[in-house]
Amino acid sequence: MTNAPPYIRQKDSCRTLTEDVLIVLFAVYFMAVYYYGARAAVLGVFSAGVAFLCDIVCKLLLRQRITLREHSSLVTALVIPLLLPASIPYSILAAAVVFALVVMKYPFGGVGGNLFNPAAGGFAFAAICFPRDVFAYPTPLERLDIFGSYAGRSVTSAAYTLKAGGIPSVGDFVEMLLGNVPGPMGATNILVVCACLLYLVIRGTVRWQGPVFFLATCAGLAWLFPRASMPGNESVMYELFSGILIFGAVFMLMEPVTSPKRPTGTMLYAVLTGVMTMLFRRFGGFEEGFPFALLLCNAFVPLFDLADELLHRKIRRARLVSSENEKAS
Amino acid sequence: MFLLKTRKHHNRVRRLPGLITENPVLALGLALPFVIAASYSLRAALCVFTGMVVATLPTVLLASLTGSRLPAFIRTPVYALCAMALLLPAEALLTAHFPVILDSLGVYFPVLAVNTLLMHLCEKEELWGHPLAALRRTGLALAGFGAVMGIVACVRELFGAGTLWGMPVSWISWRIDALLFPFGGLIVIAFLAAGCRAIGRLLRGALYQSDQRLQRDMLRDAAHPPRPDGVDGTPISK
Amino acid sequence: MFFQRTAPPRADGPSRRFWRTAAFFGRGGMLLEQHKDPALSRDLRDCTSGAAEAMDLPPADDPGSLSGEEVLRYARSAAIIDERDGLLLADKLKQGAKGGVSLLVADAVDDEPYVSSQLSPLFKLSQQAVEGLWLAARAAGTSESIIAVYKNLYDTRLKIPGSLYGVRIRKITGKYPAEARTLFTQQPQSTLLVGVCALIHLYRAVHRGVRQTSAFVTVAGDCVANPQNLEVLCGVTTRQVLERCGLIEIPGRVVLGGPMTGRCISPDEEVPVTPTTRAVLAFRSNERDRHYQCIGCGKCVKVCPQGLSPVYLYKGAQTKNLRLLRLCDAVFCTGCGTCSYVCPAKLDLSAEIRRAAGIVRSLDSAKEEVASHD
Amino acid sequence: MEAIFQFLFYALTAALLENIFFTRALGIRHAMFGSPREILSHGVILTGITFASSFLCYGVRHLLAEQSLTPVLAALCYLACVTIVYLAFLPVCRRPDLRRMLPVSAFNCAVLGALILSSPGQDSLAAAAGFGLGSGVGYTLALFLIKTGRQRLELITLPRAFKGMPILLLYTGIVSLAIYGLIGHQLPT
Repeated sequence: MTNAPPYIRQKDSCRTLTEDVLIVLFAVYFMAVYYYGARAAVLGVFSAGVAFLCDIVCKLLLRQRITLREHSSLVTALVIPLLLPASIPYSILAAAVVFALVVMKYPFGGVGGNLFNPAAGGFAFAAICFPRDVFAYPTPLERLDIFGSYAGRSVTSAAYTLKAGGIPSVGDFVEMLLGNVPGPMGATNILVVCACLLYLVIRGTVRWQGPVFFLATCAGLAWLFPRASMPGNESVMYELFSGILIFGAVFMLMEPVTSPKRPTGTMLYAVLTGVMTMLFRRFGGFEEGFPFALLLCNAFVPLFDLADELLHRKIRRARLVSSENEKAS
Repeated sequence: MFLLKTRKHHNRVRRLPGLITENPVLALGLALPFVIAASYSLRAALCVFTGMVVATLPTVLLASLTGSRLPAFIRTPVYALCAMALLLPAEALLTAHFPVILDSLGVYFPVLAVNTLLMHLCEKEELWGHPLAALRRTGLALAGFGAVMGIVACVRELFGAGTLWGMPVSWISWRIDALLFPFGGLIVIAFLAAGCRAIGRLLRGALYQSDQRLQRDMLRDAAHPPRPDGVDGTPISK
Repeated sequence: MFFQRTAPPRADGPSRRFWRTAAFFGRGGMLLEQHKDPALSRDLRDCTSGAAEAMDLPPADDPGSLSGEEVLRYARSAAIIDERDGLLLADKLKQGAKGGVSLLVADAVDDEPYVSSQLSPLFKLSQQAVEGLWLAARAAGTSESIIAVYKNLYDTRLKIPGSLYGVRIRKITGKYPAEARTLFTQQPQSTLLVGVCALIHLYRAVHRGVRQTSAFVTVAGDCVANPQNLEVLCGVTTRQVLERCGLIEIPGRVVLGGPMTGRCISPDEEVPVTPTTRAVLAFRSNERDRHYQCIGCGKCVKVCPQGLSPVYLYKGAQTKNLRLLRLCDAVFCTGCGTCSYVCPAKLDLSAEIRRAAGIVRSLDSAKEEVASHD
Repeated sequence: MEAIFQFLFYALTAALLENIFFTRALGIRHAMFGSPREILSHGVILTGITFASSFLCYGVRHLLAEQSLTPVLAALCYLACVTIVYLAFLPVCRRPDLRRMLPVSAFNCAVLGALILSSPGQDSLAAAAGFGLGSGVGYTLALFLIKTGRQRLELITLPRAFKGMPILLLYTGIVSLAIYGLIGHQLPT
């Protein structure tokens, strides 16, 4: 491809990498449309449009080349609506996407530079500024009119009752698994999201250490310290299936730009994010603590990478020493 | 390099170090906590500004008079205590007018006594012994600080609380509460500093382009001078 | 390409065992599709048109009874160059004899895709190769000699016999870069690696008294009509070699050597073939995928055989951050090219890191000189 | 025993929950430069002075509990305590760079802010001391976090307008946005 060795390259490029995530996101959007009607799809298209406009403006300002081949801000724009309720007004969604791209991504140098997950930043901004709209969920399988604000009765999600210390009586295991539960648009259908995780891990886009260790830590802490007086396994089920824990573990935790580069660092990062998420959920001010915990742990990623480099520096030296000993012997 | 206009502009601007070129908040990063956390409304910004003026101006004057005489380790405590003492009357004055605002400012009003803008100006050796220069320099720095406080306070109150000087503004329908908190202030200041830097760079670029055009015109004129036109264009012999 | 020695700490005792197991897991390298097949299965065409230069030494009448020094004299007068590293074969064998080498390895490890310029002479001229190996063994005074051949999962049609005329064949499978480079080089005193083509030329020098005037070259790539292995006279230009094999279209670039570590020349440039050019490859240039930035996916870190982290070395090289280059050991990079191969952003990681490593090495050596002066 | 628990509780809340650097944006000046060693010495001095003067301030608060002190008057007394502790620290540090750094670390917004903030809530000495120590340690940890962020930002090609201070303010803003999620409401300043 270029005139520097090697002259043959692997077929998949940044485009195919982000296209993997897009394919998987469409699957989740399909479930969202099934539960909340066409409004979910229109929300996705709207946020993609806003992201495209932000891209054009920011790249002109930063004098970067505008290519249609780079989808990373499209992925961010498609993740944000899935975290919000289907009854979210369009203005709030636009504000979240603009904040995610203009404040969280482009000042750090565009595509490869951002230190924090823009989707988490966008959701955090929306949650802080418009808590009433972000945490009021429509009941699934109810007709939502595509445009205009939502007039129906908005219900609270399982995360809210957990936060208030009660036992969510939203539905049994299968209901929650299939997502027939009031909650964020895309984050409630657990089964589809786990299938997406499997696909991404097999395709190599996401390292398996991240989500596995993160969910294990969350489950462990939920088992040890249930928030309401209920047996361990029930507490684990409610904690994991409510809010955007599993969806975040698949799409937001292992964003390639903001996650550590080596498997060992990913494990530490995932465990710390798990602890922080449970801490934020128990003592935090909002019912959904994962995006805030993720932003905080993204600030520790350079630390984990530095620790990784020092560790592998010792491994290289050990390999050097062991090869020297074989020479001597 | 032919920089006629740029040099003229630079000389004009260099004489006002606080306002245009070295803005203490945006360029030097002094007195940031107040601009970030205390400027969530116009009235709070005004209280902090008056407190800053009352605390900084006399203290820097004192520093310029006694700076060289005091030993190094005792200077900072003296300035801090003097500034805090000056804050007492300021607080009395302000509680008379804005009791609620001063109370909601909480820690940010008393901390004005040890802010970094004050320490920066007091430790400037070149101002020691020249009270007039110190006064002028502090005045400019405070003007720069006030300008930034004003802009940030207007933006945050208008979009954050939808009010201006306490009175609700009609054409603002939605409110972004994030702007009222410290992290909103940090983000606004970051974009303001980046914007000012970008505008400064654009201005210098425009000046440089106009210099280049000026140079090209002067070269063309020097190459073939315009004919001093007599009645019918014949050259008038000198 | 031995390691660049930096002062390693003495890790001994139980901790050493832990670090060695950790080192084992960080093997890195990757499985490359070999594309060797059309060239390897075709027979080795001799394009030297019989132009053989006689040597001043007459061909040996009884090659079996030659002593080590006589074989060395033949090798030196035939000026045989080992295609692995461009050294004179005579020097290598003398150094081997002096160093008391116990194992002589005939290296036919073509672990780079498309290249089979050592494998096909080994199998097509195997009798000459083995005889050359015995002569070299006698010259280097080694007791045991084996042949090392690289084969990975992709070239299934390549059948490798267990032994060749009594000499055992050691199959090296696995990822590119092959362990042979790291395994054998770990015991330089006890093993000596010699290229198969050099052994064939040694056999011809002793039996036919001819000087080395030809080189074995693979001509392949997606622009070549019928890729094959040729024995070509040294000095023939790459254009003639390519025309002999026929070109489907004008190649975007022509590569001398392997596709992973070779040198690129523009298509109309004339470069003579030397004994060390192992392959002449012609590739179509598709300039589509450009202008990506590094998104930190970590694939290059997983694939680096030396256990380095190319993502930080590249960033350190871009921003000239010497502290980071030294922290991440830029000098350990052997330039195998797997990080650039696997990078989804199509960045030239290995070229950039090699350039930065060169700078760091020159700075360190300059510092040592200054330190040694005062 | 109960005092130790209170000490630890206030130290932890001051260090993690109500970190004076992220939630109150006090003392940002020192986050922008300084090698790890300078940050460490600045942090240690700051923590020492805050911890020591929190004892004095607790004493002052009890003595003047009757008179109704306006905030600035109380701050004046706290500043006097800081000066006393500063003068006590002076003969201790000999090294010239520490001696030059001492006044800057003693008299800055973080120290005075922490002392003023610790005054209303606590009634016991252990709580006041814990809050002082916790805020100093939390401030130092925040500076180290910003230092790792700064090292990471050096590797990225930033837009020219954001290089240096603006990108650091943005970085601090996003981390304080994250920590705001933990608190959930505006802290009493």
